[in-house]
Amino acid sequence: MSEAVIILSIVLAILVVVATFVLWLTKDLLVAVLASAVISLVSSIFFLILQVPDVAITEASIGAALTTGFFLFAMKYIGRNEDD
Amino acid sequence: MIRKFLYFVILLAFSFFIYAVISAYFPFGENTLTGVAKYYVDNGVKDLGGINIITSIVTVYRGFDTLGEVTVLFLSVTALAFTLLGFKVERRTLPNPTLIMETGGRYLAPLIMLLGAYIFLHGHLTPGGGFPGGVIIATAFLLLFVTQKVYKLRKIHLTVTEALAGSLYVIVGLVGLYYVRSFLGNFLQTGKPGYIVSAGIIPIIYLLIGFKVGSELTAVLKNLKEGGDEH
Amino acid sequence: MVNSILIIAFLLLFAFLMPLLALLHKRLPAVVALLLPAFNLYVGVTHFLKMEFIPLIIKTGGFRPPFGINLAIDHFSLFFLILVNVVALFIAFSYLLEEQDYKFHMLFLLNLLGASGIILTGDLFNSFVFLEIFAISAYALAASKREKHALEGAVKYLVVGSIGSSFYLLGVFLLYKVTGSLNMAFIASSLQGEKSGIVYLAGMFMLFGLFVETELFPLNTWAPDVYQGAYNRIAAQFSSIISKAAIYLMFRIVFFLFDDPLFYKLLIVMGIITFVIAEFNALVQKDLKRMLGYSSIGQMGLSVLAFALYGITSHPEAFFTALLLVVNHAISKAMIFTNLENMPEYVQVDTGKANPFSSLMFTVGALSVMGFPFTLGFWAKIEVLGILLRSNILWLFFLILILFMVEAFYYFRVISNLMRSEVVSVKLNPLLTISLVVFALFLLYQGFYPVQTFIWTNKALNAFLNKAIYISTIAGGL
Amino acid sequence: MNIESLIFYGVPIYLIFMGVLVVLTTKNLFKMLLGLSLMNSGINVLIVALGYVRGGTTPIFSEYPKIYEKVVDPVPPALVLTAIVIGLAFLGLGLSIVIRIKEKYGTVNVEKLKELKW
Repeated sequence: MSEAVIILSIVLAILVVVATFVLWLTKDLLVAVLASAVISLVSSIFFLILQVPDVAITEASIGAALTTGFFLFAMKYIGRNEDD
Repeated sequence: MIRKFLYFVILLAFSFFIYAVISAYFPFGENTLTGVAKYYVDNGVKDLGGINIITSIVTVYRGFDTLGEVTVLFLSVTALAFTLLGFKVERRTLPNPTLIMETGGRYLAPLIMLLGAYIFLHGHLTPGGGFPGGVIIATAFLLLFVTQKVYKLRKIHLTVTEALAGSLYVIVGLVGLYYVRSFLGNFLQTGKPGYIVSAGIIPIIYLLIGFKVGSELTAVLKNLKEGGDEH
Repeated sequence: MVNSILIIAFLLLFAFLMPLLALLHKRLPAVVALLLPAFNLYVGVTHFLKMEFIPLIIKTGGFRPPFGINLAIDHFSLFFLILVNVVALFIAFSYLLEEQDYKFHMLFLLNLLGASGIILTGDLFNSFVFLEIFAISAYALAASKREKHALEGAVKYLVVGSIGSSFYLLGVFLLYKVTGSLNMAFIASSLQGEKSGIVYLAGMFMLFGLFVETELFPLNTWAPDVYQGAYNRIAAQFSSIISKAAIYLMFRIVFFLFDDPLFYKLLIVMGIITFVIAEFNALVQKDLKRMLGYSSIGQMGLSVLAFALYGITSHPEAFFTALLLVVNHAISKAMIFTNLENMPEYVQVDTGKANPFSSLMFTVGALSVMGFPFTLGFWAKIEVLGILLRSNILWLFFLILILFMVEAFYYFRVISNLMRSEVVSVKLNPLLTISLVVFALFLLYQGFYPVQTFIWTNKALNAFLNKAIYISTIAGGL
Repeated sequence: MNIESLIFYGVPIYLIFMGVLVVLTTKNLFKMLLGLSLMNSGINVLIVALGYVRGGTTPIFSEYPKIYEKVVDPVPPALVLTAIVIGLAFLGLGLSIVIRIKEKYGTVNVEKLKELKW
């Protein structure tokens, strides 16, 4: 892997760490869902870096788009607040 | 709060342990292909005529798994519809979509569907295949569900597409059983690698999977948006 | 002989076609759900009777194992296939007249598909896929009553089960990295002898996943809730199909792939803890179904314990006992749970009303579960104690003996209450009555004269113990 | 310590255990499902990373009959494709059960579900 790719992946790794903490500690479920979408997106870029474009396409469309859609539709019934 | 932090520390220690074990046994990137992986890379194109080895593995070598995977999706749709049966929706008033959203959504959705179809038809040549293709088609419907003020989709169309695509997949498998004595075996000529009409039954299977996954996930979205069926 | 891949193909085909069948006629799904287990049973029994000692390999995709996925069929897997499908046939037949949405029958068939797939497959990742089919349909079936208790049990099961199967996947993949193959026979042949640490890690991950489905100690908190909340037929399915297919996979994996004292010791400890906790919990329950649920967990613990005793002491009788326990528990619990349909006014352990016929059926099932003489359960339970005596593990002998007494106590409490309870007349479901009588006669007849069961169990046992033949048939060519 | 292995093994393992952590510490069923999906993506990345070959390309031979010397292991992607779809299927069912719980109990907080013990 070239140096640029490694620097990119370090940045992405930091992004993942921040996103997981946001997901863990936030009380707002909408923010948590968006954090999980970010994590899916980052893992799809990881798949691209690891040379598996098939999985990257699938993860991008499933993880970032469709799963988020599922969660948002379900949140319509459940509400945004974690403590409810 | 202290309990949360305690759990965090314990699990972090545990993940360090797993990390240490895995990176000690399998140093990153220092892999030589052995066993089945080597066989697939060396003989995949010769055996089946598809230049995308991952696709060949997914549809033929491990096609039985893929059939199971399609079943899992189908199962999830059924189970979701069954669990939501008789569920009464208290409709929260969503803000009306703006004109730009509505028009943009209407013109963008067919293009996205076209992309999905392209992806599952070229599964044996380029990255992608039935699953991503079907999912992309479902995201087109997601777009329509979100942007259109009134968007009605008849349940029966989805059900029939889903049932036909699924049973055709099994029937393709049974035809393979009849002609080449092996369930889901390749009974067509492999053709010239790199062309769209090549790779035996891979494009056919991916076409069916694309339709099935697309209609199934659209049904999930529809159910989640509108609540369950009537009892 | 019919090609046994058709079991899976037909189950899938008809499950996919179910929505269209339901459009044709409202009753058709229920009939299909009855015919498919019968077909499976036919295939299973003909194979069992005609098959040679050498396992049968059925390849899919047109490639020989390890390159393609294969089904590997020997007497051991057929034994479990027959057991699971007998119970499925029994349940489908008893509830043929019940009004249900077609999706319910679909879920039932897919659950059966998952169980049959787990039992027939010879590929490790394939077993994961079938495990998921089987687990996801089980979550939905557990929630199928859509009432508070059912939903709560289902969601607990869902969370625990999902973590478990993720770890199972990780374990399977680590084994692939070590051996370069996903085929069970190939993995087994390359894992023989010294094992490295990573293999132990992979084994722990896989067992962690299987503990959920086999209802073993640390991961079984969902089970009583599911048993309490679900429909009676679903509870019967949980104790007789779902946990039985999972225990098959556990036997297969632990004995074939790892076969290591460490795993056997772990299973013994967990089996004992499960058995102890479950029996004492069952003693204090107020709700009858919850009590029966705890009793089911206890029986699973006992079966795993008997299997692990085989690993430690290498008495084949111990494994024979494990199989007998599995059969006895599957049939008697299916009977007890479906029989609850006929006693709707008996919900608590110590009060309620029932009619004489269902009291009688409950009594027969309960006697067989606790191993009363002249029932099938007696032979299983007496063997457990005999093995412990012969291998001189006295503390365990006394512990198990005490637990058997605890079990007998709480069952007899219910039975004596049933005897004294007020008689009410309930309109009996005729089909359910027929199948209950058939099963009761089977348990009693095999209790007097268990030769037939012993012969079949022995055949399965021999196929299982000769793993060298299994491995060399499949992996010998390479 | 190797930086590449720290990223491509460390991050997914961290994700797996972070997912378990979210499941263990949250009281909200909806958030538990988020944690489970986190765990699934962690396992998927880990499996693919274990099959990576340094300097390898993806196993799509678009210039056939030229076969590339070094390719990444094609089996893990095939398995991960299956696992991703299974994760999605699981999520759909989980959400529907959670929605039903919200309907019956009016809450998805496990501390307020008092019918059975947790």
